[in-house]
Amino acid sequence: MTAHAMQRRVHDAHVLDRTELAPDVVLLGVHAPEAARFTKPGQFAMVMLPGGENAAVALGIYEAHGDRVSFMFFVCGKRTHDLARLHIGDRISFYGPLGNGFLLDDVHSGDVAIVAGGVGIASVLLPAQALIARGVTVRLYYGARSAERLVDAQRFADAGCEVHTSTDDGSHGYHGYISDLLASASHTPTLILACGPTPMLRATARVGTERHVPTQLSLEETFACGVGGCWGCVVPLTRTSAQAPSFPPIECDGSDVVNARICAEGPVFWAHELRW
Amino acid sequence: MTAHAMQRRVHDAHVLDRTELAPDVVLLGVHAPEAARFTKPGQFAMVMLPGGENAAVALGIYEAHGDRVSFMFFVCGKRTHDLARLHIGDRISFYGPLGNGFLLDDVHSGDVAIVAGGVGIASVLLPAQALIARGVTVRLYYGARSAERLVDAQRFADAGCEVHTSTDDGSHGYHGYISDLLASASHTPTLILACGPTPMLRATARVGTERHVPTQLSLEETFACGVGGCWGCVVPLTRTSAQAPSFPPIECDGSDVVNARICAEGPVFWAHELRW
Amino acid sequence: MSVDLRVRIGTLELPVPTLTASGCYGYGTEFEDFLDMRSVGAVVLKSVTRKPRLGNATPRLVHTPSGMLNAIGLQNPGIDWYLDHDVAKFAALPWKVIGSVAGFAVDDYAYVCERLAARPEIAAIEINISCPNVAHEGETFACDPHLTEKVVRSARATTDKPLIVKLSPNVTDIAAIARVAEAAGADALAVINTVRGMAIDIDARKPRLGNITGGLSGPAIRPIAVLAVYEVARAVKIPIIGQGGIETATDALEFLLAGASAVCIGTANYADPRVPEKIVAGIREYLARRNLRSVRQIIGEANVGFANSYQKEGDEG
Amino acid sequence: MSVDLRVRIGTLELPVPTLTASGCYGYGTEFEDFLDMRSVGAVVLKSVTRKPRLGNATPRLVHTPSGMLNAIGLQNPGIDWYLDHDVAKFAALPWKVIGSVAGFAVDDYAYVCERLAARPEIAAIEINISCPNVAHEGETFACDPHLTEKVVRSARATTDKPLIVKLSPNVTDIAAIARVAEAAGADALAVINTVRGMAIDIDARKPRLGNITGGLSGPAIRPIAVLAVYEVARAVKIPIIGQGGIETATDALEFLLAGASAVCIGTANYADPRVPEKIVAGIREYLARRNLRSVRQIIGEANVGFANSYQKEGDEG
Ligand SMILES: Cc1cc2nc3c(=O)[nH]c(=O)nc-3n(C[C@H](O)[C@H](O)[C@H](O)COP(=O)(O)OP(=O)(O)OC[C@H]3O[C@@H](n4cnc5c(N)ncnc54)[C@H](O)[C@@H]3O)c2cc1C
Ligand SMILES: Cc1cc2nc3c(=O)[nH]c(=O)nc-3n(C[C@H](O)[C@H](O)[C@H](O)COP(=O)(O)OP(=O)(O)OC[C@H]3O[C@@H](n4cnc5c(N)ncnc54)[C@H](O)[C@@H]3O)c2cc1C
Ligand SMILES: Cc1cc2nc3c(=O)[nH]c(=O)nc-3n(C[C@H](O)[C@H](O)[C@H](O)COP(=O)(O)O)c2cc1C
Ligand SMILES: Cc1cc2nc3c(=O)[nH]c(=O)nc-3n(C[C@H](O)[C@H](O)[C@H](O)COP(=O)(O)O)c2cc1C
Ligand code: FES
Ligand code: FES
Repeated sequence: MTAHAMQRRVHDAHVLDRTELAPDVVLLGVHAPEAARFTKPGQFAMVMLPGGENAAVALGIYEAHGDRVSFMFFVCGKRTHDLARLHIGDRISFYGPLGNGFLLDDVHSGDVAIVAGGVGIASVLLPAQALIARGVTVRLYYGARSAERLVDAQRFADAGCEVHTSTDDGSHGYHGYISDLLASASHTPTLILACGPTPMLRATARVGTERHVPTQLSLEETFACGVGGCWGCVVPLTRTSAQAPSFPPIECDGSDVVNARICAEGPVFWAHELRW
Repeated sequence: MTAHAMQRRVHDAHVLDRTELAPDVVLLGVHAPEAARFTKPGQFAMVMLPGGENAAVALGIYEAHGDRVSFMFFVCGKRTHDLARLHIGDRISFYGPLGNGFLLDDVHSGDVAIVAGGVGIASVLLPAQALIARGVTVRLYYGARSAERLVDAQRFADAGCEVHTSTDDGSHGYHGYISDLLASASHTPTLILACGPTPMLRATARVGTERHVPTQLSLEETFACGVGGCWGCVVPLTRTSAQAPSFPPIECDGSDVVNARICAEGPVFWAHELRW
Repeated sequence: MSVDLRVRIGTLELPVPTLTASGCYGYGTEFEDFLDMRSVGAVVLKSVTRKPRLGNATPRLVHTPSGMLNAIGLQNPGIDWYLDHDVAKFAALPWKVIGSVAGFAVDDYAYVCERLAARPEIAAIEINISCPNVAHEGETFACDPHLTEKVVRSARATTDKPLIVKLSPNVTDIAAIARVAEAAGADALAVINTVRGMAIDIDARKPRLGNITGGLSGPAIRPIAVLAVYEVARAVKIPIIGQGGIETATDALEFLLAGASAVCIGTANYADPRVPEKIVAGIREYLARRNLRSVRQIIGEANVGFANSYQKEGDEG
Repeated sequence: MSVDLRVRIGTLELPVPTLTASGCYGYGTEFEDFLDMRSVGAVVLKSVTRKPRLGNATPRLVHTPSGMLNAIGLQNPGIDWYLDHDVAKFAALPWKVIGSVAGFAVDDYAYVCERLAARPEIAAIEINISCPNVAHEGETFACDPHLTEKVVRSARATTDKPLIVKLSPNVTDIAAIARVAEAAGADALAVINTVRGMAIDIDARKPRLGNITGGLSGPAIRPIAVLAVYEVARAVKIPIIGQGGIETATDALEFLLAGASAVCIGTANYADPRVPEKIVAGIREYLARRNLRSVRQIIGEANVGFANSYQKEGDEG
């Protein structure tokens, strides 16, 4: 029995609310009291499809409060298209909460920059709220393709974040990449948390290195199981990382790194421990 | 360009109403004025699935009036399960109307028995209505597994049919098969029309033969294209039938029958011309 | 910018690279009410045999996850009747038709090929040496390099029209069979025919298909087909007509990038008869987005070891 | 009436006929929070090799219609580390585990087999001679009767534990390979491993998988797998563990009726981790509905030429 045995389970829920935040961006609130209670910031769930025949979809847990958790997703393929067809009252099951979330146990003060790109926003509301509740200053750097896709930014402002935005097309905020906006900020944070597309994460990691700011990245890769059972979602990690999976300490395939499972050892890693 | 070129087409419709007539029996009204206008009794449509990746589902056109046609279906597999997830307002496309429907051009008087088993009911409302409008007497013999599954019988009574029912479990009407009820009827009809599962159709055909009543059967087989393009849905027919497809008049594979496509040459055939 | 969608299969020029698959689309007339038929570069006709055939017992179709099994069993009126009653009608059709020939012995193929190819209504000939639905007989040709060689060589001798050989995925090494077909004179390869499969009715406790086994088609097999095209494209220089589960422009583009010069759409027509139209529109958009002027520029682009120099040569003409 | 779900694979008795597939289910602990693990007859472990392996570059997974492609590339810590750090933990697990062995040369298999089989924690050994994701090397064994014979014979010599040989569907005639494996001493056959496939990213214009090609699994391949089981069951007398796209009790029953003595569930666990539980419940219901007392009574029922007399003999014991 694993340590999280009491917290992680299959939840048979139903849809409480459904909002189209933008074309092809859906926010789905579901009734799942236990998930709401046990979710830690940065964890995700595997959301099962009504019809079966395809793997569940990995989605960050966006909100977790009272009896409700929510998922925010971008319709980009068959499975998210299928989820987008759900209506209020429809049944929906998921398993979770999964993964280790952001590594925030020791963060009780300071000044945190949260960098979110596109759908990455879905994994950073809970960390933002948790940090603010602890009295930490949170600046959100939020980039998207266009103004229309900068969904739900107001929620972060309401939560007490200082919100900085960028768009690829210049239709709102800074015209360019969000990592460039972060790089050009006069202020140096004490910690960076980031979630978004891989190029954005790499750029953010570079900013962290240059400015000597410890940086946590929530990585994305195609998932199958979401629980460490298939080894499909790996990222190369230094063997000395506390997150490195148990593996022979000798050279393997001529390499001194080890492939860690993003779903099980992550999804959040320290940028300086990645060897990607 | 085929003769029916003006009538058959792809219809991009939306769901007007959705009723669960019984557990796993759905009635879906859709907005499709042209289909409503051109559908002949006993025709069907190929209803496309929202997600693609599977063939369209052959469904009888249940009602056709004004701007609305409806489909009544039993949730029995993946595709009908998917259709059952449609809600009011959702878009739905189908192609049709297809097939030749019942052969009613010469029926202006007399006394018609319509035999429907299970989901076969979905293909016989329009013929019942058409015949009653012409002053023909219509007796409906309607069988189902249980009372609960005898859906929408009242509609036929309201339309002016004399309704006889049977259930396999005796929970309503005659306890037994509907074809047995037909066989035991004191009255001999001038024409029998039937739609339902194959064993029921065979039994109905036997009643027709014994009583010397011309009998039309609307057949079912798994469809792929629904338009005669794949030769997947055949039934052996005597070569001399007016519905026999163009084929060499010589012996083929040692047989004097020809495989007719249910979707294109049918779905309705004269029972005495089948060689099944 | 208008984009050029023409491709060549041997000497046959097609206005668009989207064909409909043999046995799936009748003569085209069955579907013409539902789409703009200019999106169909050619209709590959149902396979015809020497003698008339009733085909297999029903059920002939089973729906499976993202696909279907079929076991039609080559129902057709035989080449004599076909020439007298059907072929003449093709001349009136505004789209090109490609004949398809099946058989049970080497000289069946040669005989039917020769008679069919002689007709001006027929733009090209495909030989189906890979039908999985005729009691194992039909398939053996494409599963055996020696038989493939014999059939292709003898069919080749009967006609100068473009000769397309349709390969089976049910082999250990499809590239090896492809090389044999090329060496024996094929002008093009159709890759792939259906994958052998079966479904069982747990209540009746017997196989669902009248024929017991059938051929799996539809999106389910697309990854298998893309790989087959990718591997064959590295092995031969003649053009490939990719097929197997193509439903969207993205799917069609996967095949073109893997090395196919054209694609066939079969099962997806039953999910939505407008699929060919949507695919052509989608390919146009993709090319425009990439500022390319011809679809021929992308053939084999995702295939590093792409052997086919044919398409580019053809381009100069 | 309580129904008996026990089946035997060689001398190994399983409480239920539902196993989880190699490489898909970790050690079982990853999933135990989500279902009643008594519905898992045994966990087939991820394949282990002689030397440690980092596995393939990412992406290693692609979702496809009703299935997925994977190319993990046998990431594992190597047999030495595995024996020292992992195997001891298995003793504490309340479910049975079956070891899986992969290799690149005949004596790799024998070496790893011998060392693994010597451990009491391991209930049986499966040899994976059909992994499609290691640069073609791995697969050649199951694609070549001669190599199959050698590998199986040498693995057989190392242990008396039940030896399961996992076959590849990527062959012209799987029944022929099955016969060779049986003759070489296999106690059971696992049918099938994944089907080779590929997907292309049309924007990046290259294959989606880091390894270029991968193995297709999930419901998409079920009809292919059912047929393979059906054909193998007619060719051999040893038990078969069916797998490939099993997601519901109906699916599992298809395999049992086709001639499998047990089934593995792989990809479907990712659609719903309760699948094993649901399948066991569904099999129970099916047997009760038919008034049967044992699942062994239905094995091969839909397969007229079913050769396997094993299950029935075993029944007497
Ligand atoms: C830990 C984790 C948390 C995640 N949280 C969220 C979340 O909260 N909300 C959310 O919307 N997604 C999230 N994702 C991503 C999400 O799981 C995938 O986008 C989803 O699986 C796509 O499934 P699909 O079947 O709809 O698309 P697929 O068929 O898998 O892909 C369709 C197309 O979209 C492309 N694509 C796939 N994923 C992405 C992507 N992320 N960005 C851009 N293109 C993509 C593919 O390359 C393909 O062309 C998360 C992923 C991980 C690993
Ligand atoms: C001309 C025509 C008209 C039709 N009209 C209607 C209609 O109006 N309403 C309607 O509900 N259906 C109708 N059908 C049947 C309908 O097309 C099929 O039931 C449907 O295709 C099932 O699709 P599926 O994917 O949900 O099930 P599948 O996955 O195809 O089948 C699921 C399971 O149900 C079983 N099954 C399939 N069809 C039936 C059936 N008809 N009866 C009992 N078991 C079945 C299969 O054997 C299988 O076990 C019609 C069929 C034809 C040919
Ligand atoms: C109902 C049906 C009938 C078919 N008949 C033939 C045939 O007669 N000759 C042939 O070469 N291929 C035949 N095929 C195979 C298709 O031409 C095509 O190669 C295959 O279905 C894969 O493409 P798809 O997935 O787009 O359908 C048939 C396929 C189906 C589904
Ligand atoms: C992610 C993944 C990893 C796999 N790894 C292995 C492996 O290490 N060894 C092996 O024999 N089979 C492996 N397989 C194949 C499965 O064990 C199984 O045979 C196959 O996936 C078909 O079953 P399914 O459709 O239920 O998944 C793997 C499959 C998947 C999806
Ligand atoms: S998704 Fe399976 S190990 Fe991470
Ligand atoms: S369903 Fe295709 S011919 Fe009837």
